[in-house]
Amino acid sequence: MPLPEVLVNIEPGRNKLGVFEDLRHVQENIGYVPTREIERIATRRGVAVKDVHTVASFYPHFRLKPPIRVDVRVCDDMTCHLRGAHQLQRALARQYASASEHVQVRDISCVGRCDHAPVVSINEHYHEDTNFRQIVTEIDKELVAPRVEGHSHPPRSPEERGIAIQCDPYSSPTDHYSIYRSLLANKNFDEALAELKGGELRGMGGAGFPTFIKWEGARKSPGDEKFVVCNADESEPGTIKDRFILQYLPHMVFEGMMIAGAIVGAQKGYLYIRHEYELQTEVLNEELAHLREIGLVGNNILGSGINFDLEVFVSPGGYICGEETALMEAIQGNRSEPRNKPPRTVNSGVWGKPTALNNVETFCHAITILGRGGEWYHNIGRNGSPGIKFVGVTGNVRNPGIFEVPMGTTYRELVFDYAGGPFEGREIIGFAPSGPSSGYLPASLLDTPLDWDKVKALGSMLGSGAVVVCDDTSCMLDMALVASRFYRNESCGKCSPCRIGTQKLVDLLENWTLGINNPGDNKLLKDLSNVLRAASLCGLGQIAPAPIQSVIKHFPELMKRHIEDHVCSAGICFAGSV
Amino acid sequence: MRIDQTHKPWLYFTLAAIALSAIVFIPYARTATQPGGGTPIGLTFGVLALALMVFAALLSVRKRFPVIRIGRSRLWLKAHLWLGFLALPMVLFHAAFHARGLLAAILMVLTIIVVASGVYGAYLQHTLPSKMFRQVPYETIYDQIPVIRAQLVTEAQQQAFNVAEMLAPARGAGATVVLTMLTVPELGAEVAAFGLFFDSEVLPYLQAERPLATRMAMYDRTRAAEEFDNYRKLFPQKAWEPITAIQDIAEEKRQLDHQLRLHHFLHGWLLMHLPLSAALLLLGFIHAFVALRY
Amino acid sequence: MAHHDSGPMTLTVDDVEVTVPHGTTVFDAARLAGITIPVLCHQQNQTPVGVCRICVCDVGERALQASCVFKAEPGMVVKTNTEPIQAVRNTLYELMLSDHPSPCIRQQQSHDCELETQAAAAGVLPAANRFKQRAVPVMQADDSSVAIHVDYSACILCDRCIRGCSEIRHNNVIARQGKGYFAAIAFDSNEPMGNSSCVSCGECMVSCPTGALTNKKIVGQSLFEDSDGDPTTHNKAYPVETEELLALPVFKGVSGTFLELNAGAVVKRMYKAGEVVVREGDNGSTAFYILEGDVDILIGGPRAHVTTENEQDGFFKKMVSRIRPKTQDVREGERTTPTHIRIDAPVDLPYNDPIAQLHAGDLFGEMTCMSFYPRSATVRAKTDCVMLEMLRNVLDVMQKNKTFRAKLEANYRGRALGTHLRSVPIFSTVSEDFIDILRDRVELIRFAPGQIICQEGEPADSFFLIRIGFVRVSQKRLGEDLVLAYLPRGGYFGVMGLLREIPRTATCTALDHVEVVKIKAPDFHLMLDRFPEIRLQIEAVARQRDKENTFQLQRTTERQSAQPLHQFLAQGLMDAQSLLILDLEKCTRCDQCVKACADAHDGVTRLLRDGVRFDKYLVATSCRQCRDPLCMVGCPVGSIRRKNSLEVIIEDWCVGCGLCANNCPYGNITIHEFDRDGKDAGTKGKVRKATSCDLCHDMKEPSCVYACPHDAAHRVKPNEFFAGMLGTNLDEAAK
Amino acid sequence: MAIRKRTTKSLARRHDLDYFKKGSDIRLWQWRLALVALIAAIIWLGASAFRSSQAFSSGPISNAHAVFGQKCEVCHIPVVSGMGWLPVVGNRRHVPDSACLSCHVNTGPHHTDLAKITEPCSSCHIEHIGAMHLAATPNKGCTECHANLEVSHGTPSIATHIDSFTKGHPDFRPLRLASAELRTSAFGLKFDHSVHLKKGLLGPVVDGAPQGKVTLQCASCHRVEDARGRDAAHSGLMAPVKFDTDCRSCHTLNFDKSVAEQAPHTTALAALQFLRTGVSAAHPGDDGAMKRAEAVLFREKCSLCHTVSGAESLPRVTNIALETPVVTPTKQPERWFSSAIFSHTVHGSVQCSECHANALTSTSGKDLLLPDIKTCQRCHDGQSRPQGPVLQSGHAESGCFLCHEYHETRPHPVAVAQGSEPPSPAFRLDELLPRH
Repeated sequence: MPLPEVLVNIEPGRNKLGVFEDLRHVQENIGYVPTREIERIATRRGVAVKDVHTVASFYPHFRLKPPIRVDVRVCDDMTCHLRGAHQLQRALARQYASASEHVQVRDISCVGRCDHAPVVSINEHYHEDTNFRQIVTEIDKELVAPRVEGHSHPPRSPEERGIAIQCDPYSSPTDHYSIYRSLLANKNFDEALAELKGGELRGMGGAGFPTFIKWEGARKSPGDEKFVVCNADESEPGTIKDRFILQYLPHMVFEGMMIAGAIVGAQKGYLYIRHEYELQTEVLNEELAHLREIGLVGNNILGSGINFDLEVFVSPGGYICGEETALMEAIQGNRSEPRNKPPRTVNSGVWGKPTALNNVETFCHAITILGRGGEWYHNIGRNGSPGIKFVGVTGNVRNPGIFEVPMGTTYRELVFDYAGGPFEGREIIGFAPSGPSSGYLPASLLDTPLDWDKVKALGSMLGSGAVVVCDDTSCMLDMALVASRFYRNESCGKCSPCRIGTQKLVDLLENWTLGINNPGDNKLLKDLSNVLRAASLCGLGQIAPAPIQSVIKHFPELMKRHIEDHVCSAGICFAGSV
Repeated sequence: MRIDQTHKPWLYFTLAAIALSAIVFIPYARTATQPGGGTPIGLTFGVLALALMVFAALLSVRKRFPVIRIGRSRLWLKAHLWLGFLALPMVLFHAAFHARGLLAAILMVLTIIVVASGVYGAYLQHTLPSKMFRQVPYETIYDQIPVIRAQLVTEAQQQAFNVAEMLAPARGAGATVVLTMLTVPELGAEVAAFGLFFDSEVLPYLQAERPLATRMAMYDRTRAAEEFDNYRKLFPQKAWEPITAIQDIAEEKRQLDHQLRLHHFLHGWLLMHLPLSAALLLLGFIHAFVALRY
Repeated sequence: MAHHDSGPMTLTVDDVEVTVPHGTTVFDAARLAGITIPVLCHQQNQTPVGVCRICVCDVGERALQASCVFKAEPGMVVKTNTEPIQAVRNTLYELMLSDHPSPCIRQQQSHDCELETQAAAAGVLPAANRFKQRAVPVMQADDSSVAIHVDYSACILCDRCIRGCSEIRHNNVIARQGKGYFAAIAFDSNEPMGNSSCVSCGECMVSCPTGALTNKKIVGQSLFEDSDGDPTTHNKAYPVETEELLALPVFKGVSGTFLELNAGAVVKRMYKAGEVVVREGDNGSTAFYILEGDVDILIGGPRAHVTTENEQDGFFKKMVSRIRPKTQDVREGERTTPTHIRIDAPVDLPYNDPIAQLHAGDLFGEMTCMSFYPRSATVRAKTDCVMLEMLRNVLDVMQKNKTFRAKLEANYRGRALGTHLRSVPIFSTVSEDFIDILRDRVELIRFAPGQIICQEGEPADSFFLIRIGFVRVSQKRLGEDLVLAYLPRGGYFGVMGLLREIPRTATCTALDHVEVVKIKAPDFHLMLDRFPEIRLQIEAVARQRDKENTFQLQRTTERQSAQPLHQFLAQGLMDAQSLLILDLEKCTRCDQCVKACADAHDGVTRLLRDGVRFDKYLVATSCRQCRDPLCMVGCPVGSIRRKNSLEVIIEDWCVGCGLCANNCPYGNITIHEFDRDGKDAGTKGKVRKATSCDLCHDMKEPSCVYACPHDAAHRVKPNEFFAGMLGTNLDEAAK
Repeated sequence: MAIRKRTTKSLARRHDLDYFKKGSDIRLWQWRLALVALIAAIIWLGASAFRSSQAFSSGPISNAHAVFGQKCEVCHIPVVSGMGWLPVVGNRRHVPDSACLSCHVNTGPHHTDLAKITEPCSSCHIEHIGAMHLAATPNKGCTECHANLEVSHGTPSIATHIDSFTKGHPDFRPLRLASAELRTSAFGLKFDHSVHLKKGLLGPVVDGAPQGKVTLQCASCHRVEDARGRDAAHSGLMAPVKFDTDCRSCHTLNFDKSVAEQAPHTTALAALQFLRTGVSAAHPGDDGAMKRAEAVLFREKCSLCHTVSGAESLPRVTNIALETPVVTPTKQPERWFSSAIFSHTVHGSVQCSECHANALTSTSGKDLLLPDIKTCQRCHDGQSRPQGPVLQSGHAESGCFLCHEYHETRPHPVAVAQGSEPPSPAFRLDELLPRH
């Protein structure tokens, strides 16, 4: 189905709004995005060809070449790596080496299904908890007859799943959005902000920045046009909580956004969701349709004179889109490259307008606070840590999954009590509190509680609550390399330190795992880390050296054995298996 | 031209013509007081003979203008072959087997030689092409043989250089040096020997003209093969390729020499046939002219 | 910073206090304080982007900030050059240098690669780099643009070219592509630069700090120098001032710096009326732009063609037949005879009287200049003329100029479209008014070598006529590309998809600089509706192509057959339609065939009695009339083509470039020198023309066969002739 | 050995495309040798032409011209004077009459007055056909006219349709035209061949004593001698029979016993005078003796053969003296054929009687003993052609040239008295024949 020749109703200066839809449309119809379609899109939008191409080529989601018959992509990031994805990928590659014109086996960055590791994507259908035999069967099926039906339909509500969620203040779906209704009725925005402040609600995306400050900033920022953005581009390995929330608590997310919109005075809310979350997108769109139905979005909502519209913006993909300014660039139809800051997003966000951007969980918890009260929220935490947190525990544990836990819960409790502890006969040697960006902590620090400041004090971070557990079958140096690879893969390439540095870091670590090390390597690593941390444009680059630095810091013995003795107790390095 | 089935009609025609002439000639020779060129029948034979000769000579002219569409060349050649042959009995009948006068005698002898050389040539052209086909697979255009030979010399020199290059001790720097050192032992003396062999045996042979070349060692195929085999044994396998190539070049040269020889046979008889034909034709015309004039 | 509105503010940069207006960046503030912060990605005339991070400074934030974008704030204390900052910068230089060829092209040319000089100044030397070098280059160097060389490995992604292209020149060609370590700059949708919409203004090249974008100076060639030695161009070359050029509309929007860099690549020349500017068949490397005056453009009359007169059966009747030259090559059995010869100028020459005029504002010699093809026609000044002669980098600038391009297109539409369209047999009946309709609807599109014009499997949306260049038509079969045809200028494609409303059945790729006329599907269908006979013809052609394609496919599968056929196949004999074979058991090597050939063809032979043997036959070196004639690939003037009866013939306007001879895998095409004739006669020198066996197509039988006295030479259809020997007739089998 | 790749292209690329224009050495040598052969042939021709013209001679020349053997230009007059040394082309093909006339100064009259055309010499006298008599011209030269004769004026005096000797040639004129009267008047002698050819004739008597019997042969009287006794081999004519040499030995002219001398056989008057002188001396005054003697001589002796006027009237009267004896002289033609040549010499091997058979039986002096044409045609039967070799013995040449002359260059030896010579009785027979 060809695209219409001319794009009508282009908002001035926003030609590229919706460019992804165009690209996606083409890809769905043709299977990829040929050059001529890029040209057509450019013509249609009145922009230069390069502007469309630069975007299309940036996102791995868009194929610029005709697709191969069976595109097998194996996630080999932290959790999946721990669960043998690497061996799986190698086995698959070997299996289909002779059929390379039909089957291609390659990497994919974490798709947010870490609780079901390993995950393999076959022609963009995700196969979870899978193994070699299953994948081979699937590939063979695909070779014979390409599958057409959509994804499966797992349970969508917590009831179906049979779990209770503490943070949801509503007892029944009929009560949903009552907080927003009352807020609109009362227009007591300052009170609401105060409530949030009282609940000490922090940004749950990882930075832990107090939410009310952000909202207040955006609220105070001059301008008539403002935006609320929900960052549901959950792409960090191990991070799966947003998926859970989006799937089971969409109403809370939307309501949080609506409230934020009301507070900051925004007219438009974007829920920026990664495209791999197909089910969640569906759920959200259903919920959004419901909202429209009941008239809670649109102009002059409930006669309050407030206009607010919501949009589920499906990300074209990439970890970097989780960076707030990069995300905004993506919304604007650009390459998802972070902006130089300042200006801050609260002052100049989407389209340069004041924007309140928060994590899914943040919006969700905002409703919790507003529904149950800031005090309830504050007190539910333990050990002096306020609030609750959704935490995903994955890796070498028996029951990986997402857990809603009070803050202050120790990691040991999480790992052993919630997630069932390590496998039989295995011993935990380390863990990452929040995926790669937090670096790795040794098992000895398992007793650390979930607390923003306490974890930070260890040189790590609470982050998004993506706990990845490594047992003694894994090698921490290898894990650091895996994390570095992830950053290398996901670097946007805008600034030179990150673009080049992440690759050089991977090169260096690969050498180490191969047993090649030079006397100056430590200095080199130090310099490199320094450059990445100090000179990178955004958090991605700045955090990129964290994994290896934490391993060096917390696992000196292991590093010594690797560097000096070329011995890997887990038997992963030096054997060429990495 | 291969004498094959297609020549049958011509053969029959020729035989018939001879028979017919004989039928005319014999009674005439028996009755006439003095059978010879001057008599009407003798004159007729003479004129016929001359006409046939002229026709035969026209082939040469025909060949000058191969494109003109006046009958296929092969038709012409067949005609030349058989009608030219027919000229001989005609001449004999004309002269009634006697030659009166020096000129007539010369003419008669010339005719016999020319026809005989023609028959010999036809025989050669019947047999030699297939011989050449079998014996000279590397055949090329005869006229270009000197050129090709020069090219062969260059090529051989290049190959010889390649041999030396491949076996030369490693030079320069880098990993390749190490690899080379590992795989190739020092073969300085052998390379030098091969160089000497090449310069003293192969190259002169490649450059030599045919008569000289036949006296060279390389002319002997088996001996050359032995020599090359010896050198191959001296060197590692990777150097075999250029050596074999040189051997092949020598073989090509050998074949070219052979081709020269065969070609000279194939066309050498023309050196007799053609000039004598020319002389024959000239004298024949003078003979006819003088005889008819006075 | 809306709340700090305006007014001066004071800050401290490296212990220097400086007062600057609001909104000033730290970089500028430092500059005002007399402190130079090293930077790579920033230029004063461009918006700062802060990507190279060399200019990072300590502004008291958690991380270092890029000073070029960081706005100064009152009371700010900035450190620009502390030891940690230096360390960061040095490591950054080291990182960049690790993937950067040292010295890069710019450094080699003018020693001003900013990265290398800055790094060297900071004491970072390429040799001491500690990082592993990039294993696979992000992209291969791009040499497609005639003006600018692109070396991706030298690129540090500073975005200066991008801004130069978009912000300064508003050409919007360059952007980034890809992400992360594999990001690179791209032209349009990652086209080779030469294929892109780049107008060669040179701004990017001027902006580039490294050797990534460098001026392709045409080495050793300056138009000032070569005018002395060459007696044919005795005209003095006058230098053209940059300002003068920039004043011309065709050079509007070009970087002056760039033009100055290429000062020797464009000169002005004056020609007196009657003077020959370029001559057919000559080699050259320049194009001409007519500033004033008119010129005649012509080619030597078509070479004589021979035919047999009075050819009749019977010996004596044959005696009187003779071969005479013809003025025009009328070939029986062809639907149409050529009416126009396409040349390297915006006009077509009528076949019978090949002469035309060009006027001020016209450009000619593009192909010669771009692809070094010999001149396809002679140009003679009609009135006194002033011309710009230029090398290909300057020509490229002109060609890419949008207004000039539009004018060229208009010229084409006005002058040549009609003749061009009608020269395609199936459109010969299209009426004038319809061509008028088409005139405004067709598009002229250029493709660079290797570019895909249309892809198999894509929806068919247009019909293409080849205006210039060569197109390969291939199909994907059994995982390999199967070449179906090579289309020369005047060829057309895209019919089948449109006619049957199916996706493209084949991939068409430009083999050199191709220019096609694109007729969109609606117009095409309109034409078919208006002229039903065209539909019939196209359908016939489509069927024919279908059949050929099937045949091709079947043959490829047979290529792998068993031993007896091996030699036959290895020698490619099955690809031949007609072989000249000499029975070596009959042949006496008398060379009559060669002489006959030479006699029949102006004294040059088109056959060589050497080659590879098959069985007892010598397959002589003479055109085989291949089914897949590689020789046709890329003929710059489109003079080699197939007759309807599939023999390969070379038309008279061959310029003797030798491409077909090189392409022929069997060495069957040779280049010979001929004396000039026709309108061009009398001028000195010779013309080179490619020759190949034409089967003596005007006569009943090839001369070589006719002249063989030994019944050894035969022209045979190999598959039929050798069918007995091979045990199968490949042709039959194919059917 | 597939080391070195041989493809059509690699093979073709080795060659110079114009090689065939440079020519092949063999071909070159062919032409060179051809040229050499041609030059050799020409040189040989030229050299032999200068050395002897034999090379160009279309045949051996006649004996008569053998003296010119090497000098073609004598007859083949140079085209441009001085260029005669140039063989073949330097000289005229046709020999002009002037060339012949330079030697053959007096060719005698052609019968130009009658002939409509006068052919050049060479039209009849064909050279280079061997050592033949040049005069032996082919019949064609004659029959051209005589096969169907027309004369410029008057009527033809000869047969008009003569194709050859055997065809259309009339019988010899004397045989055709001579009457008996003519014959009598012509010869005037009483002679009996048959008597004379009888065996055992008395023979001469010397002093009254017969010397023995004799048998006469033809040649006893007929000899190929001309009138003056010269050998007439050249002409081949029979000399007239003479009394003194052929007859007197038997037929003595003694007239008196006492006078030993015989009377001369010249004229009757001379004989009478001699008689009177002799008798008067022996018998002075004896008139009777005188008369007896006169009667013996004239009445017996002379009138035996001759007609003596008066003697006939009184044949036996011996004692009556004749007053003046008148003896009619005899005539013998020197040539019998007026326009033809006959040579007895040539026919020497033939017996006289083979042709003159009737001479054996002839009894009268009036008999014309000339053989007729049929006699000739027995041998001259037309089987052999002029210039041709004798095919078989027995067939003699029959060409016109054999008997007839075109030029009449040789005057017929009609006796003309010269000086003191007595006039010869010889005459041409045709003088007696009727004129047309």
